[in-house]
Amino acid sequence: MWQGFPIRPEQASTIARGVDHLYYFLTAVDLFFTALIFLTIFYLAIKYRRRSAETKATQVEGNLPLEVIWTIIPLGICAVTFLWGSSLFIRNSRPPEAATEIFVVGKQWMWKLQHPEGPMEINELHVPVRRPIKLTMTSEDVIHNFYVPAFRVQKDVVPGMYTSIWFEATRTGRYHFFCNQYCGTNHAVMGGYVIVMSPDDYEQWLSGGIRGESMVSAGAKLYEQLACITCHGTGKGPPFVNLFSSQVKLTDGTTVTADEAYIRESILYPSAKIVAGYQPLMPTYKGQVTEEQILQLLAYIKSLSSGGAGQPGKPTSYPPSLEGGRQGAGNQTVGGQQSPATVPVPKGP
Amino acid sequence: MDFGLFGARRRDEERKGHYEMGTAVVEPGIESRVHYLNASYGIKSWLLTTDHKRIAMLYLASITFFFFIGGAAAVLMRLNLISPQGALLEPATYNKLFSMHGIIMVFFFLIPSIPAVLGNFLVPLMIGARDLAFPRLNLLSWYVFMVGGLFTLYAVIAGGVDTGWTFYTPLSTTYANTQVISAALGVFIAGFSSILTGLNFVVTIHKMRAPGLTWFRLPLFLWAIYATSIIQILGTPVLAITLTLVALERVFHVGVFDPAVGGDPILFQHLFWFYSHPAVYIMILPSMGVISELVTAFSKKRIFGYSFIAFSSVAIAVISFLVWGHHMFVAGQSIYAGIVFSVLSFLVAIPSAVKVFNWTATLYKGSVSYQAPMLYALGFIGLFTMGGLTGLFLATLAVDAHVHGTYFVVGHFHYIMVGGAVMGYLGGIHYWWPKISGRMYPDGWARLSAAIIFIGFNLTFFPQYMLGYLGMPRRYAVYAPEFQVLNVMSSAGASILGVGYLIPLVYMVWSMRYGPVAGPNPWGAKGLEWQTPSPPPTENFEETPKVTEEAYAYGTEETQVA
Amino acid sequence: MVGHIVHKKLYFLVFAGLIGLTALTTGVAFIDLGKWNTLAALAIAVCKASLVVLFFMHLRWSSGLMRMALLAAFVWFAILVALTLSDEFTRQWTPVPSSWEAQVQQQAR
Amino acid sequence: MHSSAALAEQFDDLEQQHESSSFGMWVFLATEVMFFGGLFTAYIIYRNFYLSAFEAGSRLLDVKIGAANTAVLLCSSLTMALGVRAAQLGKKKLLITFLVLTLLLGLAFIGIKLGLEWRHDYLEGFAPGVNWTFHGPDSRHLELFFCFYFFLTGIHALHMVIGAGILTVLIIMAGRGRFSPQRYNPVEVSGLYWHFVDIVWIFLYPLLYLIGGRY
Repeated sequence: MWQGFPIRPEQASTIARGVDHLYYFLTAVDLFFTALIFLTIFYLAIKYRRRSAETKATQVEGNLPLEVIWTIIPLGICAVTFLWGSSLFIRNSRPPEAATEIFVVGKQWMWKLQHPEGPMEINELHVPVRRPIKLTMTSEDVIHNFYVPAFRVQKDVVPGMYTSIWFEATRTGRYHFFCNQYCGTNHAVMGGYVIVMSPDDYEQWLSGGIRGESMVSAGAKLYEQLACITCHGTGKGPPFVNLFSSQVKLTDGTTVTADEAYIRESILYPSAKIVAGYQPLMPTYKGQVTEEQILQLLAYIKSLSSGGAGQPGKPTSYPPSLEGGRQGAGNQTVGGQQSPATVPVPKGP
Repeated sequence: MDFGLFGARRRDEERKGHYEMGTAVVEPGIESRVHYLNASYGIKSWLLTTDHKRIAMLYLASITFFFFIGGAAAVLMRLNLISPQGALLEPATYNKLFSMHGIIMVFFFLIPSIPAVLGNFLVPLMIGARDLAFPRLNLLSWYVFMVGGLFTLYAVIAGGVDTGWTFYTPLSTTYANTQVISAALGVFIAGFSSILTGLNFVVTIHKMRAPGLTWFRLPLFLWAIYATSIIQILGTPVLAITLTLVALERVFHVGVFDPAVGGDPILFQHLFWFYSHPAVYIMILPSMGVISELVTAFSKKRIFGYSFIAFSSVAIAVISFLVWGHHMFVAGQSIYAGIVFSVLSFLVAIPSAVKVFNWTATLYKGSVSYQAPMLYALGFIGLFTMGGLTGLFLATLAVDAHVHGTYFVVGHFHYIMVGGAVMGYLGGIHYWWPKISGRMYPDGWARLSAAIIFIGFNLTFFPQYMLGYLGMPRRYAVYAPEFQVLNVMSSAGASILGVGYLIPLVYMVWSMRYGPVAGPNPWGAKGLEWQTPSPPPTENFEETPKVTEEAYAYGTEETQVA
Repeated sequence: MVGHIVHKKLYFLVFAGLIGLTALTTGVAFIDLGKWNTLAALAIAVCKASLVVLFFMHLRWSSGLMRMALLAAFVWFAILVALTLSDEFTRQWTPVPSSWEAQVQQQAR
Repeated sequence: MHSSAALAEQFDDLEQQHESSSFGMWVFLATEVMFFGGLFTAYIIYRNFYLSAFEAGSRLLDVKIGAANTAVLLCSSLTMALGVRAAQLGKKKLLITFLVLTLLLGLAFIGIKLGLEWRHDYLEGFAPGVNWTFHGPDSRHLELFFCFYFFLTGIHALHMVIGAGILTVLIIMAGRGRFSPQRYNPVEVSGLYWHFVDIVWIFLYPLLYLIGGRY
């Protein structure tokens, strides 16, 4: 049906069908009211046309019950649509706990996508089918937007902060992604493909691909290279173990959650928030680290915060959904058992 | 030039000037009589006029100019999009074209269109006043508008601006290498023209109504203009300060939206849309007012549900300020704010729906005739219905998360702004043209152009809804090949639409000289503006009219048909 | 003659009040009241502004129209602030999956 | 002046004319509230985000100058109000005296603000984008505070300059005897504008100078 003349993009993610259903509902409402107005106008306009100069109108000034009815009915339809749309949106916005985190940096005019296992891709994203993927995104310059129509997801990618989307692809194939926030001259070509592969193919791609360092181990290296270790490993600075998503007390008495934004800020602008009990000794790393390196450091710090799952510098093993703790206080329960919410794990090669 | 304090002395001179000239070409009914068009002659008598009707004509000429500039940009863009690789333009040029198209159409055509042309002409006539409360301020508004226009045109000539009409930071403050400051300054200045016009209308409607003209006897066009003015007055200054901050940040390389000092680019979007969402109601509300006038006049019938239409205008003006966040559902705004803005956005749909139903019901048991203005009005109702209903898609969070920023949005706002606002504007121009010029245009041509515009419009913009749901992002100079079929359809429609807009230009200009004399009330319509000769004399009415009946009191007496 | 004419004395009285409140707000700023410092400063500023609006700007003797304009300005300013804050101050409340919370609590223990 | 000459053509009577011009100015002041309102909104947000930096910035400003300038501006408001009263009573000389006094006080405010305070801040290296030399803790948020400081006081000072221009025109018109107890609207609406600019400062003074914890 509609092969040559599609009315919707492919439904290639778990949420696509739900969004489409709501869209069809709205289209039906739209068609109904358009038809209603058009047909009524045609009917009235023909029935009451001026047949001769003497045709007189019968004056009708209004009708209160009618006004109430045509206020209440649209209000009811709006209420239903709002509730449906909002609940779906909240559900669609919440990443599953087991999602694999991929870091995305947008810059004029390309996308850099970094897998936790190491490979970095430009304008292409390989993902396995049936595995939830969470994209944590930031921009080096202007606002971009990461948009995959086939997955029905998009989110602006904003400099100075992290935004995230998630998806779980349901069928293999190549799906266009676009920059959907106007970002300058070559905005129209700032896109690429999400390549959804079967788990076997994905594994093959991973092993054959440009297998760089994993995010965590790259971060661990930076931890030593940038001499973070001289303070944060010796107690002069706050330690990183179990830091991520914990509550941090500051010198001014307030408490912040150690999330991505906080850690990023602390690297670039160390004096913005001083942890209680420490001196403001740290120099700024602004200009010395790239956005990707910050993401690597972030991945490393996150790996230290999951009940001992990640040792400093320890290379990560595949598959990540078994590993736990990757995205903060993650998907692992105390005994190292897998949380019940995780998705089916693909068979190894 | 010595102005009287409120321009009073000048008016006497104009009149005197006429009697001295006295040798105009005599045509029955128009030229033998003194009216605002022939009260004095010469370029100075126009550029220094304080007569609201002449200022309306100045605006009419200016915005027609801007409309065709913005339209030319649109034609080039649609031509380019025939081919996925871009048929004739570099991406950089394309980006400048859509930015120029947006800035000029929004700030220099749509926002001043009905308020500054028809509003200026009609507000004093409809309330039985001799002029607006501040005639010289009114002239100043036009000059301010033109200065703003010149800055913008300078930006276009000096290399263009490529930020889009939205000026999002940090692209506009830091990364764009184009004429951002002069374009922003042009919009800033034009904004003041808009504020001053709105201020003038509010004071005039409050203070200068003829005896007996109570609020609930006002024509609905004035309710709409009043509601529009509220938005102009309270929204525009926020845009002004926001663009000021952008310009300052560009000059000093540091500012309050700069992420490098902890600034929040999303805050810019809040401040920008606080004005720019209500601004779409600046464009559509006056058109709604025009439609209320047209459906009554051409069905010879009182409006159905006067007070509901009147209050829905005010309700739209107020609620429009509560919904701006729906432009930012996927911008990194918090989900909680998204939910609040979503529910408020649905609310603003209700008063619009109420209006549509009431207009339709007005036809019931009427005596409906189909001159050109009525065709525009019915076209408006149809297109506005389609545009308004697709707004529901965008207010719905889960669907907006897919169609945000795509051609779906482009289709939606063109249905409202072109299908709605421009249809209403053209309908109004056709309806009041006999009053403005004293002459009739050829009705057959006018009906033909209304039909061509309706068809061309749908061909242009309906495919864009489909493109949007398929996922084609807006502001793309080149695009993926799978979108080509619909783009070609849209471009084909645009060429029809372009022809539709050129025809009225031709016959309107023609009619100014050769059109048959219209007489004071060619439509047999109600309203004070039809009780004075066409074109009206400079002082509008021989003596201040007294109002004794409701608006649209059709059926109370025999109406005169020319 | 149009408009209300105010007695000179009243103007001087209002002026004295304004200077007095300026001294007060400056003085209060040097006393540690915690978060009440900000509140006191704003409250005093509102008092001063009200004095200027009511007496110097003759709002006390003006018709409802002027009051309406002023009221509209403040209502719209409140809309701008309230709805902008509704985003800015809730942006960190990203929905956290339930087990994350359990994990955080566990770490806290 | 005869009352018919005081009435513009489009109005029916003096009362209508007077009400219209005052209402027009009040509506304009509503737009001014929104104009500053945008900037205040941004200030509220960032102050809450970066409280300690904004408080530190506030303490770097000279409260003595701020207080002195507040007093100067309040005086000018008083003279303006008295000027309007003189116009209402038709006392031409008194009107001119008060207008000149208001103008001088206004210029004094601008002089203190720009010549003394801004110059000082600039020399100290607290001028973002022009001369920013501060490298202490949390320098960038402090820079943001100073952005606000300069934008807020700068836009306020611009309003003062416009006000000074209006006063100059009024003084000339008053000298030519253009005002009467029937027709003093220009004086009155200019007065409204001047008081509004004063009110903006009444809020700026505590927001910028005082609430940074000076104890």
